[in-house]
Amino acid sequence: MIQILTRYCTLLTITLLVLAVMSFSLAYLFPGDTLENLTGLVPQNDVQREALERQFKLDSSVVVQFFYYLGNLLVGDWGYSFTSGLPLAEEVSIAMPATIELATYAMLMALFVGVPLGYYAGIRSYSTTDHLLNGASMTTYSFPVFWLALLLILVFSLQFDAAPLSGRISLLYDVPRVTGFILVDVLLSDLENKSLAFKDALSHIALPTLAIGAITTASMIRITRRSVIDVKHKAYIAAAVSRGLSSWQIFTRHVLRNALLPILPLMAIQITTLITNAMIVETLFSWPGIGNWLIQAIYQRDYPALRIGMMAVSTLVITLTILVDLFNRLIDPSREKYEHAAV
Amino acid sequence: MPQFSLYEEEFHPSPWQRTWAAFRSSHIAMVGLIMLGCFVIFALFAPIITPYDAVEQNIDGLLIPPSWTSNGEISHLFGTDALGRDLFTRIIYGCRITLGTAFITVVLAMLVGVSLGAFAGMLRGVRSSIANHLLDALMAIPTLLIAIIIVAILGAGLVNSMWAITLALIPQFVHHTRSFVRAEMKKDYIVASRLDGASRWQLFIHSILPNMIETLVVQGTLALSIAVIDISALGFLSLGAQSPLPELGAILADGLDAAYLAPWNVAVPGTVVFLMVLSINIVGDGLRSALRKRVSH
Amino acid sequence: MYIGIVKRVIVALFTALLVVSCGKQNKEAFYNTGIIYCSESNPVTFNPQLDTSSTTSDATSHQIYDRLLDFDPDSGRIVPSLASSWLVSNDGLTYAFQLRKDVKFHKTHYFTPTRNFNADDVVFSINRWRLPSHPFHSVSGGRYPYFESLGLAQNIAAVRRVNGYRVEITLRRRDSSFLANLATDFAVILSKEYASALFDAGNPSKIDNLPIGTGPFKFESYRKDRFIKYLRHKDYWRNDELAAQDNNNMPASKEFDDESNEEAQAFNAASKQGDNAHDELLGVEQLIFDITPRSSLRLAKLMTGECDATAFPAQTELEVIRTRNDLTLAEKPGLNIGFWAFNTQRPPFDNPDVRRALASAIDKNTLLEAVYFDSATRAKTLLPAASWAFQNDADDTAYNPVLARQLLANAGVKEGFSMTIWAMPVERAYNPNATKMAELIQRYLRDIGVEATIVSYDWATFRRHLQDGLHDSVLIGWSADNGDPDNFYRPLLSCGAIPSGTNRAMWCDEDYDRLLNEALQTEDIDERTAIYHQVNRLLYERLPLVPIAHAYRYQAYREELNGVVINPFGGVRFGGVEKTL
Amino acid sequence: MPMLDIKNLTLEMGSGDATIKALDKVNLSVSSGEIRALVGESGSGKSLIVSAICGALPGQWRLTADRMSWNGENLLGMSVYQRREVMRREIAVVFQNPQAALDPSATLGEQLAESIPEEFVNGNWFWQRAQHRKKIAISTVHKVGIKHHKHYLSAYPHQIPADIGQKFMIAMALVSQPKLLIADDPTRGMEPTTKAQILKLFTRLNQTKSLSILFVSHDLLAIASMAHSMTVLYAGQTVESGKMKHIKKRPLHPYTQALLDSAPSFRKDLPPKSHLPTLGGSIPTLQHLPIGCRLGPRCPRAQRACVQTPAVRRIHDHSYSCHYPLHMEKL
Repeated sequence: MIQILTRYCTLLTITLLVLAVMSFSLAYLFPGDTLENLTGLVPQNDVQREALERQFKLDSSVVVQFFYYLGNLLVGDWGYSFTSGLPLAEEVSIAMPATIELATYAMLMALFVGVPLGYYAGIRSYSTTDHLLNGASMTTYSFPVFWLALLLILVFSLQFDAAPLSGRISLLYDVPRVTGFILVDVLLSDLENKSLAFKDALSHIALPTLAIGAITTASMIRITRRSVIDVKHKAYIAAAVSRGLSSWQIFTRHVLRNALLPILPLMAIQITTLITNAMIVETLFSWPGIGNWLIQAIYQRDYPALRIGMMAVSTLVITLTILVDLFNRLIDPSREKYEHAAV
Repeated sequence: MPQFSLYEEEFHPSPWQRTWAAFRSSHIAMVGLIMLGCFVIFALFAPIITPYDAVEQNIDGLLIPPSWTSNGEISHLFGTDALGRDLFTRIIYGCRITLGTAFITVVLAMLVGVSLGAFAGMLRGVRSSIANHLLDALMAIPTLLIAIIIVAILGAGLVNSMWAITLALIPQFVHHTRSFVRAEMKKDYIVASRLDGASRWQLFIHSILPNMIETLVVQGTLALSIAVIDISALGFLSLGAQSPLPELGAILADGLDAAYLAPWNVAVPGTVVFLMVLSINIVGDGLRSALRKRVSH
Repeated sequence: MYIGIVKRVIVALFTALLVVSCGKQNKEAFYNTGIIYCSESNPVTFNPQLDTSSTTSDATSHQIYDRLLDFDPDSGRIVPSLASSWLVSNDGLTYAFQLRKDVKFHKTHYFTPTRNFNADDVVFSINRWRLPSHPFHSVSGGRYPYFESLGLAQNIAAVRRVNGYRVEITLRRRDSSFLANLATDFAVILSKEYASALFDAGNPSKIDNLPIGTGPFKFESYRKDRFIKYLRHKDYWRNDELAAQDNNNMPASKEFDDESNEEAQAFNAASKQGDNAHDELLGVEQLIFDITPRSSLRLAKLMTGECDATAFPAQTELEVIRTRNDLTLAEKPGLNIGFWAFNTQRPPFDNPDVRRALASAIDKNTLLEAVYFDSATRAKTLLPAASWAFQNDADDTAYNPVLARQLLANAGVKEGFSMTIWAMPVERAYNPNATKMAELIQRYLRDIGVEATIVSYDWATFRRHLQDGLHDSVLIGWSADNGDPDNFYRPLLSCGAIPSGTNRAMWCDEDYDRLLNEALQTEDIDERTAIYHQVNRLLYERLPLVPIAHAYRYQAYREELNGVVINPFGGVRFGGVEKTL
Repeated sequence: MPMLDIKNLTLEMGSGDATIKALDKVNLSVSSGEIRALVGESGSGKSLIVSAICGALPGQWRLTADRMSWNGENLLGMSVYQRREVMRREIAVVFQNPQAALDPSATLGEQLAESIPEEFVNGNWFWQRAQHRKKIAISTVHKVGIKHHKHYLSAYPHQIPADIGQKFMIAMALVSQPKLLIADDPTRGMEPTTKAQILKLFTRLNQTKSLSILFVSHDLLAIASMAHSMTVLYAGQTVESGKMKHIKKRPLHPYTQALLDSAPSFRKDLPPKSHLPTLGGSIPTLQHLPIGCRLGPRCPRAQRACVQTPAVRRIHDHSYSCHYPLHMEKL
């Protein structure tokens, strides 16, 4: 147990180190002056340039620079953005929770809708409902996310005027920022029309979550269905039938757990596609998340923002993936047998 | 003793034929294959099929509605966009660029991924497990992020977005190849040929690769559908193909500006990308179940 | 048996998700208390003196600040604002302004005023951009592009504080457009008390980021690329003035441009002059500028009610707005000009023949049709039809590619010569889609063997690089700030306008400036018009820029808003706007 | 009256002309306290019979039988609930590969406790019941010969050796005190020492508890010593069945003869270094089953009549189905 933990911790630190090196090298790879890319400060005159270079140890060897840079990273002094001039730590701490919130709701939707549907399709395999579900999930899965988002906007926002299409909440509400998650902040805030604000926030979050959630739910259904069908044909299920267990008992005691185990490693891959889809959908719904911020940064050639954005998002995704892998390794007794099951 | 065999007509189909028979048995898979075939034909013979030039603007034909609507003209099947360029031609060229680039990206990623994966798979000892775990972790970086970084370094453009997607797909192939090779190495026929003195390289070429071809094809279709989605997404965000180049995502983004007056400029490219990805997915799924049927019997 | 349970759970889950997220956009009373305006990009600063872009003046000038004088939106004539009345001397060199009493500045979370508006504020505001020695002159860059382009600082001899509520300004040379310039969006009145408080606190640049003014709304907060939030200025001086006024219609003020009587026009406009546009000025509690760069997204938000009014609706969307009954589209012939300027300091564009070749290579009519969808008139000169100095019979460049090739050949420009066309990224009335126009021009130039590449940046970076003159040619334009023709010619092409960044053609010509100054000397309209015709002739020969179109100004808003007035000189005004859902 | 009685059981798959009869008129009966061996080469449909009895046939098979009775009641006529009750209390099955037949994600103790029928467990609070269930589990585990149960009860299936696994399967079958135990080739692929242990366990159970066992196997040697009666199966047809002594002394069906010849220990008069007698050809695959007597093409005594499926003939309790049986001429 401890051995697995240490292995995963070393893996995490090595990967984060590799990431730090990549983000450090980006400062040199980006066009424009390295000093500006590294710090985000634009030196007006040469005197300031020397001072900055000495401060950031640009004159000394690359290794020393890197460790100084690493120190800055850990301590939270990430430099300043070209365009807005705000410290990047603050910008990321505002933008990141919005994306995490969106991705979490989509993931919850995928888990609580996708997995049960997958089980249902798997149990009733090769029946009409199964073909229906399989067809639906195949179609939703092959929707490009921006096209699905556009369709949702056209149908739900413009046609039925059921849900708004931009921002996290109507700008008339002044919601103080506590955790950065809009629904939580509204609940924690002491606005006088709090229920109205909450309903407004919910209607704002409905379409983006549906856009990302639908695709992840579709792939969840496919994975779970395949896993349930594989388990159903296993020998121990026939043994259980021969022991006279009822189909409900068989489902809860054997099918449920054994089908779940191969799904977990695949959920790690889902997180990556989820974050990518979230970043694309943010630009369409002008959701103030990290994706939107990064794409604005690209248009404005704001290199420090890109460097830190890359670092922040990949750290988040990689830590999540490794945690899911670790969790899966701990609860699954016969890990080697379940090498990544095919989708 | 003369062996008179009553069972002359017994015919053992090769694995390929059995997979193809299983694939052909499912009708949906065949429909998917035909759709994919059409897209490939569009992609290959784009200059021949298309009536107009994809980039040439004709000023007097601005925003002509598609031919099936009331005031549409048959000369422009899908109507024209805001700059008077024929949408049908641009869609066909779009298929060529999106599908073509996706195909090249997948082939590149496959070549690099498989060789890396095989190398990691064959390697014994700690190094391969570290390398493998590291690659698994790096597999987690979202495609869009890599694309943004590469666009920042090299500037926007279709070729740069191709590099981004190749980099994003490589870890996937490495991972699947490595796990396949490690599983295969444990099998007896490999141990047997190794005892006969086959070198690692021969082992890989003669025994592992032929078995891997089919799983590679399945992984390939999966990667192709991801690549098509990513290329059109990057085109849509105008990080990939730049404006005059008729890439499906870019056409959709251009169409958005005049979406209210000319909804077909948004609807048609969107549906085409959707159908393209759907056909790839159906074919991929059909192949996967055919392969599973063949292996399980 | 268990299939039933699973089925019921899934169905319940789905309905719950749908019910929670949908439901008609609620028409609660709360939404009446705020107006959301979808603007097209970020303001560069919160002090309109420092920047000429209409985004900045939209976001600040009419919402936060007031000016000495204002334009009447319907007639375009100058009406009193903070200056209740003004006196012009016979030789036209000294202007005396009687200021309005008990006008209160904004009380915000970062500043609380102790005294009302008086003459010191006027002197401070004018001297700031006039005197380089002024302590606040070099704050936030020290560039006052509009005033520099007009050369107003050199023309004003002195600004004298007569008493608490009377200011006298003396000029060196007569300038008939001086009053009009004081009424533009850029001549705003800042608070001297706030400035000195900031100066003592040691961060003077805050005056331009956390603005204090006397306007209908006070600044509350700003998130770049996201929103600007204003709250209602409770005791706005127009509210008290209206409450005191019995609401019979006041006599319109004297015709300003009636030049007949030569002696001093003593405008004793009654101090109770109220113009009918701002009748009951209670207005809404808060005003939000929701920054949405894409025009199709702005219209979508207008349709779903997330925005109450939008900036610069795209030409392709006008039809849609007209068909929907819950949206209204206000239309006015705009005082603006969209043009294609060449960087005359970069060879070969310094040669007029090359410029003429490029000008005759493009067909203006198709550009009008493709980009403006016939919502603009073809521009022969800089002045639009709405201006009193408009010349209908001015000569214009015709579409003649053969002539273009010839001119290029004998100008020594070989086949495949490559140039850049800079297309501004934001929408403007005078050029709704610069990128599309650039693509069209690119095709025309390819016909005559010139390879054009299109360059575009984010709006702030775009204008910064333009100022450094990195461009070969640029597709941009200008919307006038007052009805005076000088407001077109001087900022766009005068030598003084190059450092201020409004002269995109970087063109400096002595006899062009001489003619402009000559025009300012006389008050007589016919004489000035004759001079401007000579200027048009000169521009046609030198052709530093190709005038393309004068576009109509559009303003789209939901029908819940009433009291919205479209201002011919650009700028949107939410002072007296009321919202009833 | 035999406990389990199966007459003319036929299993078909596929449709139209391509129907495949995996089992063709199989007769099998097990009386109480008896060990009946069901012998047949691999691929002859033995496991299919077992899953037919359990009712766990894969979807695409169609089953038709004249009689399939358990203690007189017709198994096919029973409702799903009754059938399940029979399987839970009266019949138990031990499968071939213990590793695959145990749930990989649950510990052995859990799986054993799960298969203890509720009626045996007393104690009105759930923790008392759990305690009692644990006690029953431990006693059963000891019965099947696993000493240090604490380690194995908390272990996972992939952590235990094959024989322990098989013993666990037997323990799980016995815990519901069944009347009939069906063992589907339990000793396949085991070393002889563990195989002997398992077989000894079976004989001991049969003698002490008079538990009737249907022993399905293809390993003739192990079966011969312990089984009372035997049925021989070839490619889905029962060729011969009867008392073990009679069949060993005088097999009537050529295939049984070939089976017995293939085991040298049965043949006393085998000269040293002589060819082991074998049947030519190989077992027909499901797609290419010959018509009539399925041994036909390989049978040295095959004649024209063998094209029709031979009817079953009986000499007191020794039945065979062959047109030209052995040793009959001498009668």
